[in-house]
Amino acid sequence: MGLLLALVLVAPVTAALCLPLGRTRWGATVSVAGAALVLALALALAARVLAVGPFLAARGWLHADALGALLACITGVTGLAATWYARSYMAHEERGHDATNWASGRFEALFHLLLGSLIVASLANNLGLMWVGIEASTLSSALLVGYYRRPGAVEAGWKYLILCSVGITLALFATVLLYYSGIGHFAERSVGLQWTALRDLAPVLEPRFVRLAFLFALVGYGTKAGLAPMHTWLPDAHSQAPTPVSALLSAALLAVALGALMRFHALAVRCVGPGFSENLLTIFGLLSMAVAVPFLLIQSDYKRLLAYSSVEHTGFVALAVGLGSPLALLGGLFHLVTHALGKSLAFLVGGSLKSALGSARMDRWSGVLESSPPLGVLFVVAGVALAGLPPAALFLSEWMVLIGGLEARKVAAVVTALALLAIVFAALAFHWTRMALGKPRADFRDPLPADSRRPLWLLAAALLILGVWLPEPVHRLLSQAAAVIKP
Amino acid sequence: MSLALALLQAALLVALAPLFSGTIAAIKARLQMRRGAPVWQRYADLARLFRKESILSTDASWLARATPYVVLGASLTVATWVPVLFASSATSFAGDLVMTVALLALVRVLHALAALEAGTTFGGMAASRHMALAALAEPALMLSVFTLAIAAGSTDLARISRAVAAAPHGWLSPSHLLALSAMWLVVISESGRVPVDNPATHLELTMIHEGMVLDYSGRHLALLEWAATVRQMVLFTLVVNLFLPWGIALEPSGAALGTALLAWIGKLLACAIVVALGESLTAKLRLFRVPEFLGMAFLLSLLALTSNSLLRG
Amino acid sequence: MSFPLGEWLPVSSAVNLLAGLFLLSALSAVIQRRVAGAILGYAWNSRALAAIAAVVASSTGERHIWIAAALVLATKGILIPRLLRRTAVRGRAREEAESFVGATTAMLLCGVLVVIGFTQTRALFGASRTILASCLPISVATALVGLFQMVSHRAALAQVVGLVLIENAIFLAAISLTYGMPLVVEMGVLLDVMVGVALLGFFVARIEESFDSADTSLLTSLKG
Amino acid sequence: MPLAGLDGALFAAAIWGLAAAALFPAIPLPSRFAFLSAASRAAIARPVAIAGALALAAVGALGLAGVVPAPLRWWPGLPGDPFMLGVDALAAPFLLLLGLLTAISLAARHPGPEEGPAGLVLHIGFAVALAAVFAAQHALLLLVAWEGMTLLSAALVARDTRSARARRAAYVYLVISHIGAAAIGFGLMRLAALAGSFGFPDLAAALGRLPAGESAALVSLMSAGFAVKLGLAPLHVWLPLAHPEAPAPVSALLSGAMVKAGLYGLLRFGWQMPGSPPAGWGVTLAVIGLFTALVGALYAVVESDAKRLLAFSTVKNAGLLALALGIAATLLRAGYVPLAGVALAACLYHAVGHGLAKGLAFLAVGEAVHAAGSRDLEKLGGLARRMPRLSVAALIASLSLSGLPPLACFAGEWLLFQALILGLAAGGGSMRLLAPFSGAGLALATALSAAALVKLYGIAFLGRPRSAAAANAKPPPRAMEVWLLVLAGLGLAWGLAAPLAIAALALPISAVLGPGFDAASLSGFGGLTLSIPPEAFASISPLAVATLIALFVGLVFAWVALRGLHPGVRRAPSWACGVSLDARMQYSALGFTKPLRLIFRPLIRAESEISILEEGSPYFAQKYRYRSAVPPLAESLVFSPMVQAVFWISTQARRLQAGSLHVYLAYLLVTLVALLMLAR
Repeated sequence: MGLLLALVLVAPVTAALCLPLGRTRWGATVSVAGAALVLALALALAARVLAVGPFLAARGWLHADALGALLACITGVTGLAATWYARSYMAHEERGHDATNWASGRFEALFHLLLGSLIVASLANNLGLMWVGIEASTLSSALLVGYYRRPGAVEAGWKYLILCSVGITLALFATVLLYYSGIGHFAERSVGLQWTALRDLAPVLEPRFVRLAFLFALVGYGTKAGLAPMHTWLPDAHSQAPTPVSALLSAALLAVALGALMRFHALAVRCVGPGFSENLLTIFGLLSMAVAVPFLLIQSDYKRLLAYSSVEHTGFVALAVGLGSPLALLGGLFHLVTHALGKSLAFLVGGSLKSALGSARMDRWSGVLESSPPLGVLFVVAGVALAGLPPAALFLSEWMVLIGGLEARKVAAVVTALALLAIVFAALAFHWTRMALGKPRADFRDPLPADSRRPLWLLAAALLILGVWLPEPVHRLLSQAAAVIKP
Repeated sequence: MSLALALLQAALLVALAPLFSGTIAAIKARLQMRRGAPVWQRYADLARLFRKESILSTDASWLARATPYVVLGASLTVATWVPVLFASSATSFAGDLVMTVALLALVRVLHALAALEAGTTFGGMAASRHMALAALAEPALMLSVFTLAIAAGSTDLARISRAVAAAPHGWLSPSHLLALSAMWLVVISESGRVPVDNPATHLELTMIHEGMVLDYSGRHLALLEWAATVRQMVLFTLVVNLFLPWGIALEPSGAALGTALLAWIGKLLACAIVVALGESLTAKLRLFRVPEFLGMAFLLSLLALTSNSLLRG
Repeated sequence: MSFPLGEWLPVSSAVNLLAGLFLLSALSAVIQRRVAGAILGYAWNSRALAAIAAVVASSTGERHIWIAAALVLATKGILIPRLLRRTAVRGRAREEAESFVGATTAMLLCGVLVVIGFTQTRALFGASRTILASCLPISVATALVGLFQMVSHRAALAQVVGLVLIENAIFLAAISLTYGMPLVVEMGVLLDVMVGVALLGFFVARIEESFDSADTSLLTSLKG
Repeated sequence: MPLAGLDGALFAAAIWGLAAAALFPAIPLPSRFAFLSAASRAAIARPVAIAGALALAAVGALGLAGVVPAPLRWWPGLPGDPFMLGVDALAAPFLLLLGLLTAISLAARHPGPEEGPAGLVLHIGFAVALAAVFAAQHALLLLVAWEGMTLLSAALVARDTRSARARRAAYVYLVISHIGAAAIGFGLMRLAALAGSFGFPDLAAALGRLPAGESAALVSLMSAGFAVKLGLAPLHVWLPLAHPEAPAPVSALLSGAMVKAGLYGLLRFGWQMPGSPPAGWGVTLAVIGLFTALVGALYAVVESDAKRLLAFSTVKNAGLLALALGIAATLLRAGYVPLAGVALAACLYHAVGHGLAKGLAFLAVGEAVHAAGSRDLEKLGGLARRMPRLSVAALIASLSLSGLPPLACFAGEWLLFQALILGLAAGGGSMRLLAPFSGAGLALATALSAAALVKLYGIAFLGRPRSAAAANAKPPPRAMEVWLLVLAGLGLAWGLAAPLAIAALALPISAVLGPGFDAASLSGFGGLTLSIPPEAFASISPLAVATLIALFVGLVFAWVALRGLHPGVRRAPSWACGVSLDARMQYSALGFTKPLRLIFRPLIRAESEISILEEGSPYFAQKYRYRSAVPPLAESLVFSPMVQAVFWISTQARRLQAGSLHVYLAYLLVTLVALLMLAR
């Protein structure tokens, strides 16, 4: 229907608009407006899905179900926050030493291309189209990662591009295998790539190929989602990209890639039963959390710290899907939302602090609370959220997952996860107490206008409110999305 | 009636306390071939002190003035329920053995605080040593209390002495004797006698109790000294009437009370002789040998308790 | 739709032949020491792929596979190799693309990978000897080999070659298994591949300009 | 129940009043609401919060009287049953204590003019979290409140954001508490998952359905988690770090009320569960408690930082609580229900009594040292003459914490001694070994903490000031002193009316212990005496003792006055062997405890060195330096090895991300191959 197409088209159109507008006052405004429109449409879509249930569009190429709508909303929220913040942040950055000699307006254009590809990937029904969307997101974000012409940025961009291309190629292999597993069951072959069709026929699919397909998808989309040991591109890319991009990568792109993996998982569950893919996801989830720990404990760069925390949280969501009980799935999807809010808040407030302190090295950061109370409070809220303490919503989502795991009698996995979470908490608490407290630095100067903090306040408020009250529609959306993954 | 008895016992203790310490001093003098002061000397000292004016340090706070009264008051309170002649007291509902120990601790703490009032070196030194040694004495004391209480099935003083008196040869049991010897050591240290403390010295290296009252004078000093003698009297009375309650009156008849009085005086006299002998024969221990002394007390009491529970199977 | 074995034997043997060529060209690309050689190996690999597509197309007579074959030949067989060569010539990448492992070791390891690929996928088909029964193992093996190429070679372009080799392998699977996916999808995929390669070329240029070398093993400033 | 309407209203008013008071100043308002500046809002919030706290105390008192208010519910939108806050018999005494302490600690706040509302907000918020911990009747809500309590108190500990010491304290505190919370959370949620509900009764039922071994393991795990909050050794390290750093009113709340949350948890989830307490729970707890009490007392003696000393005394009392609880559990398992009741009564009575006394101590001493500008005893002295009213409060607190009659902490120890003696007499299996050592250890710990508190009061408040700042310290505002004296009065009442207090605790005790024992039977003669059934085994009467002492003091005083011998007192400077006395001649805090430090040196590894700075004649050097330190053994022996191990592993593991793209690709290849070979 129209809504879906509109939603898919807004971002690319905005990108096309931003390119000519360049860095006039209009460029940023248009991009914010575009992002806002994306968010509005995504919310409308979610409402529609809640009202009339999932529906197809564009002759089965696109479809809206709870999971897709949820991912679209996450993308929309992060996108809006990032563009809104970028308005003042990027303007300052390009005045700064990192000035790029690219044509102005390129940033907004690329950003919206990335946004659009993520929307496509989250709403595509045709697995081929989903693949194309994610590949497109790789390409556009690679350029954003390499946005600054620093050697570091180039290196990060190269690694990102190579690793994710390999991953995405393996994902294509998975798609092919899945297509083959269902071939012969479809009257006309173009249907054979439609996720809905495959889902309906899942019981009669060729299980051996579905398993093989899931393996390739796990490695392929897992690379994109930052599951260890395929996560290695993530810290480099996140630390080198412009801060708003890092926020979008960490909060939305990982979620969308996980969403793609979840769709393969859903088919595997329906075809070969839950055991196979759930165990793999549990293992890789725990592995990701474990791998992140040492880098969180010993870390000098703020953005890399956040990147590893993203690895840990993605792993946690994968674990949630692996645990597989309805509550765990609900919590896992809720965790996608809360993590998106918390992580983008952490990145954006970090951007302000970085430009205020002139470096992303954490040993240069201290006394933030005293230097700038508003930034300090936001910073502490972000830390509390990422560490999973109440009243931030991540506390609830994490415990929902763990309870779900206990309901599923997967005690060993839950205990391991708890232990890892405790160490991660110790690491984050260490860094945060060191940065938020202590002697304020004399050279602290926050160059950004106060209204650049508005999106941050909104994110923080959302985090805290969700921590004590989960609105009923959100709850319904989450549980329907959980049902999409595992009936 | 029994309240009157209680007050009478308290009065006896308070009245005879100076005499007791005077007696010990006199016996000691005789043992050391000195003529020494008369046994009444303590009364004379107290009277003199009461007549003298009281001087307090300019640094002292209100606590310094309150302490002598509270110390004496607490000692008297204990005295009301200690079985002196009659193995029951009107006030024994208010306090038992544990309460007695605790009130003595209260007195000790107030003493130590008062000693710190004047801000002089001696006070601090004495207070610090006092608290340290008390800390070591406490466990031994508590364990011998345990032993008594278990044997008697009660921590109530009157019941204990009754129980021991009732059992004809109860006091002969090894646990009882061990507890007695532990208690004796504790009492020696608590009442500041040789070898733990030397009541007859003002040598800074040795003194504990004297150091604590060093900055007092006049009636305050009198009250403190009097309280000290009362406390010493109470402790020895506890020893003799809890562990060896021979002749204690089990019912308030004149005859019984008379014999009890004689028995009590006799036993205290024996105690005085033993203490005097001990003080003449042993030298004061160095401060850091005292823990061994008290450690022995602890060991004895522990043995007492274990042998008790072992023998009870 | 199933295909009776008898009438397909010739075709399948032809396909087998081409598939063998496909794998061999990939292996040659791996053991090449010069970037140009690797690119050449890739070019032949792509042409073999196009040929397989053509055979399948002729056998099934499906038009869109013809189109796909043509596209493959045009892009992968000609366009991309040329693009890569241009980058190689323009940049300093002409020097030896030395790899971490010697040619013989590389051969051995590739052998192992191929065996793994075969054993792990051949089992999927039981006894049947249809086209895909031989093609899927080869494509998996080629994918592993391509990945190995990326692991073992230092030059940025050699790694790009490894990447596109993997993509070829997957195309082989797509065509042989499913006789091509829906055309639109294939177009999209090819487009993405093109853009991707262009982008990679762009980054190679960037790397050379920033690091004065195309040796990606020097890119280790970001760690921890 | 005539009060049925009132109590619900009170409870709601207490919770919502406190919550509103916490939020009201916290919400950032646009500048156009200048008339509602944060400061003015704080000024409104404080009395509201005090009223709420008093309402909370009233609810607690009503709960002790058996009046149970209607629980508050709300639906957070999560799966599972709604969040529920309620009061039951067990929670009541803790709520009473919390309410009183919160009210007084808030009333006693007098922040400097420059301090913003943040302190007040955190203070009230912390109180709210504590109230939620005690009143939660929903496992997840309990966990939320628990973590919130930790977070807010950590923020209060780090209130002085510049101090590195406070930062470290907050960090250690956060991490250790979080690990404890993880243990608690796992236990609770395992039960919740089994029960399919978060309600406490359902959790208990679920625990009952578990096989014995597993349920015992679960209960022990949760108990370990709660032991962290209670500060049992060797998990106590955070306590002496964190409690002293917070501002005095908050320290009062931390030591007075929050530590009791651990006890509450032990009672509710360690004991008040079917099949609990598991075998060995009591003995283990008693042994750990005894150890903790000794450790706390010993380190309190050798500590010369006033607030740290109080914190260590808290550790000692936490140990005493655990000991009483463990003894009670052991006696219960041995089948002596009344004796278990006596020990339990000791535990609960002491929990409240210590809460009041320690709250008072932190408020009074905290204020005094704040006024004197240093927490280091070596820089204090002579404060009693400069702030007499405050010193009265401090003295009462010190004497109470020394466990002296007839004050707040004595009756509890007396009951515990009775339970030990009777348990030993009854000869219940493990008691035979446990009781003697518990008795001796308890006596030693009490005597040691008495020494510590004599040192605290004697060095800080008596003698001569050891620094200029102490010499001209100004007393705090009158209002604050009045509040302190109110709290002191409460403590005194708790001590003197011990029999009544224990009778009032009958409901919670029987709620934990079940039928078979009525704590009211411990109080005789209409609350005059505290006596042990059967046949009044022994009895004490704090009130009578106090009366007697007062009576005799009066008599003696009257006698002296009537004899009229020099009733007055002449003041003269202290005599110092002829030389003029100066403050450096007095005993220092270090010197005061030197005998004990030397005696216990083998245990605490106290280090000391004397270095001669200026040689004079061989016997009289001109200048010495004496350095003495007591190393924190728990850290160095238990924790730092673990931390070092973790960091070593991490440094090794960081090689995974060495920066080489080829290695990263190799990860991919290996993963793929491995999956193909293993998982297919």
